[in-house]
Amino acid sequence: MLRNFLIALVLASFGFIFLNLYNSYEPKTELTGIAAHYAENGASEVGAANLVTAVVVSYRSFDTLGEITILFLTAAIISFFLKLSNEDENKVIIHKGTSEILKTASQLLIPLIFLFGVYVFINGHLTPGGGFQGGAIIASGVVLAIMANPNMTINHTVIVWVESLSGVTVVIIGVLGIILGGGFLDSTLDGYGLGEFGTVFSAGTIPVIYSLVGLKVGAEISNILNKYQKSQKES
Amino acid sequence: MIYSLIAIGIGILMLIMAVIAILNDKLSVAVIAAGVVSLFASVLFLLMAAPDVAMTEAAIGSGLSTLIFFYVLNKIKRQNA
Amino acid sequence: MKFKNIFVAFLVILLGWMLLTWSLELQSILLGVGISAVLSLLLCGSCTLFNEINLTPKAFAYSFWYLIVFLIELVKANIDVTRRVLSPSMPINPGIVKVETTLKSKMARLILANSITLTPGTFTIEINDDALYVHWIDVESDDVEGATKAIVSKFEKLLEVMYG
Amino acid sequence: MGETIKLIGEIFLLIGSFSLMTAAVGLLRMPDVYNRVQTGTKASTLGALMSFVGLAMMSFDHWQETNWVGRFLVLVIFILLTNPVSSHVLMRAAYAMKIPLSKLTSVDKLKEDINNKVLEEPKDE
Amino acid sequence: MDNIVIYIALVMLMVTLLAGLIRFVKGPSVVDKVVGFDSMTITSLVMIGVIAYLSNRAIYLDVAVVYGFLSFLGVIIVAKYIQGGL
Amino acid sequence: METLELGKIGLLIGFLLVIVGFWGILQQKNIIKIIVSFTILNTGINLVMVALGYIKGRTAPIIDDSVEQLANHNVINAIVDPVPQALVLTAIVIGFGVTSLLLAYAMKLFRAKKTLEINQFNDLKW
Repeated sequence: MLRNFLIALVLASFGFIFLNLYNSYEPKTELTGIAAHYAENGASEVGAANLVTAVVVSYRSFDTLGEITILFLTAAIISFFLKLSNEDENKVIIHKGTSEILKTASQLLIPLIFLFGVYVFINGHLTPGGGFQGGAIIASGVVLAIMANPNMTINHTVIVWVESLSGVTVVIIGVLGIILGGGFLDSTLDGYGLGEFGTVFSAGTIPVIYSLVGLKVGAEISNILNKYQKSQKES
Repeated sequence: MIYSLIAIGIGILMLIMAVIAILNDKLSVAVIAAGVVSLFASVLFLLMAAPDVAMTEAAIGSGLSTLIFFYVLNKIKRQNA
Repeated sequence: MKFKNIFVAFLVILLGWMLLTWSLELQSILLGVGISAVLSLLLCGSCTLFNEINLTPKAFAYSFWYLIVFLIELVKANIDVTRRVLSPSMPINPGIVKVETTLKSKMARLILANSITLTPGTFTIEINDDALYVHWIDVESDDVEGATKAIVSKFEKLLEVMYG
Repeated sequence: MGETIKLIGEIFLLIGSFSLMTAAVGLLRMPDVYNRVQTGTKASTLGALMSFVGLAMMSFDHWQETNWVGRFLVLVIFILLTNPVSSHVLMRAAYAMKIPLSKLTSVDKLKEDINNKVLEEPKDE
Repeated sequence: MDNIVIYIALVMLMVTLLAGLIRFVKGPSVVDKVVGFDSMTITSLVMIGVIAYLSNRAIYLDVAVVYGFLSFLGVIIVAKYIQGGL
Repeated sequence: METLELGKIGLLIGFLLVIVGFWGILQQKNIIKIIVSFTILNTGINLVMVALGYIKGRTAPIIDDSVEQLANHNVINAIVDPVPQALVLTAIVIGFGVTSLLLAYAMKLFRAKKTLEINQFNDLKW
């Protein structure tokens, strides 16, 4: 009883704060400050049509580097938590209910899903999307494959290699930015050029970085899901 | 104007779904309802001119999170049996 | 055989890329060719999806004909559903019947099952060897031959030409 | 020319959304889960398809600028591929869960053959 | 009033969403709830198309493809969970 | 029609979702339900942030032909604020990481005690 009363009190105070915030909110009518700078100069400085991508990969690319590091750490901690003992590793569990139609349809769909993921991260500077979304779509394709054949094993070595190589390459491109451009992870390299605005090969190194981020995120999320799927074996 | 009407409709649906997610006793129903909340949130993001965020929410917030929830539920069911 | 698989998959993926980008610039097409080659070699090296497909002009013409038949059936299905749902008495007589097919190719069986699902009043529940179990919203005949004649035969004779 | 195509597109959009609404009514009125999946899937597939075709026609004026047609085609193909599969999987799960068929059902051939290892052993939720 | 047809279509889509919600709340078994979920996602797919048309941005349709695929995957996951095959 | 502005509606829905999520976290006793409430709260906060960046009558910050038509080649008057969107993009991905970590913990806890009721986990209570 007392607990319910306290909960109601906490919620009411939050509600009061939010009501005040809501009442004093004035909708914006103009872009101000740094947003105006990005909107005005983003296309000419970075060359990306999608300004969100310009902010994520070029103006604030340190954030992105930190973000993929966080995902990597999450994958590492989860694989530490859900580590199987040797006898569980070889256990076979019976998966029920996979129909032939789902198997065949997944064989047809998976290449198309992977293609769409690749399209999303290669065109990240022109259309909505980018590395994170593309990586998530690729991981969903892997999930569809697991759903169709539950006893399929994902090759762990391939995942680790894809992840490490793409991570290292991102850092190398960042260091190239110090040498050829204005600083670490600068996407406008001298001599590389920005390309024609609105085409696939434009915007400096943004498509390259975002493709690598996409591969890395796809590998990391596949790793997390693979760990969860394997943990079903644990007794 | 028309956007606001769509937003109000979808917002009411989202709130009902959120309350179902919290009050329902069955865990699987709660997880599905939370997934529906995320999916409708992605329509709202699209209305508010944020297609990047909408795509991320649909792919990561709704799809993959729901999948992990179901792995855990399946594990719990298997250990209870 | 494996080469045919990869080649057909390559064409399908390239078509998807062209639909998505919708541009005929050289660099975009080259990029698409590269991606399709990598994906088809990587994912379709072991798949058996396009084994039995016939790459002859006749099969091509038949697939167009199949598409037309299928679309007509789809519209008929919709009118049928509307009639059943909106009439006050709901004239339904559901049941699960068994039909038989002679198709062996996996792709053809997928297309057949999906077509049955989308045509008037029928719905594939289970597919097992050469038997399909179909939920029929208005059962006309519950023996195997009659149901096969009513549900499967119109698609099967076209699919047999497309997938030898 | 443009006006006519736009008008046809509007008619398509209306038919499509009407089909979706039919699916909704079927969802509410049908007696058991199998019939609900039936009406729901069929009408909503055609409804979504027709709406997308109609919207593609309605955006005829802007075809030169951006890629409307290709993206709508991708969507239509995608729906045609995925929708029957997902509802088939759902229906199969319902049967495996042993949800009873409605009283109107006249014949159930699958039940007679079920010993024939057709469906795996069902498990309750 | 910019376009009366769009208004009528949107009203019909809202009715469909509402019916899906009712089936979700009422449905006696989990499968009924998933059918309601499926119906709602397909309807909102069409709604995304309408929003893209209203905003005159074709690029919004990319979101619709992702949305459609993830809802398909969600239905399959729940179905396999029900059958105990995850 | 001041109250019917889209930005305000988004803000209101976001706040209500945050309150519903808080309610779930405080009131529920099942760990999985608490994590579900956490995801709902997360969605609400993301909605609030995106709604703060919305400007009425403008379109997405992706420059192509249709944007340039809208504002006669003056992009700054046609697009919404890109910065909150970039932040929310990061927030969603990290939210996924946090959710998966929480669920891994929940699985471990369930394995240790064979229950999900949070009242049973009182080993560290004094």
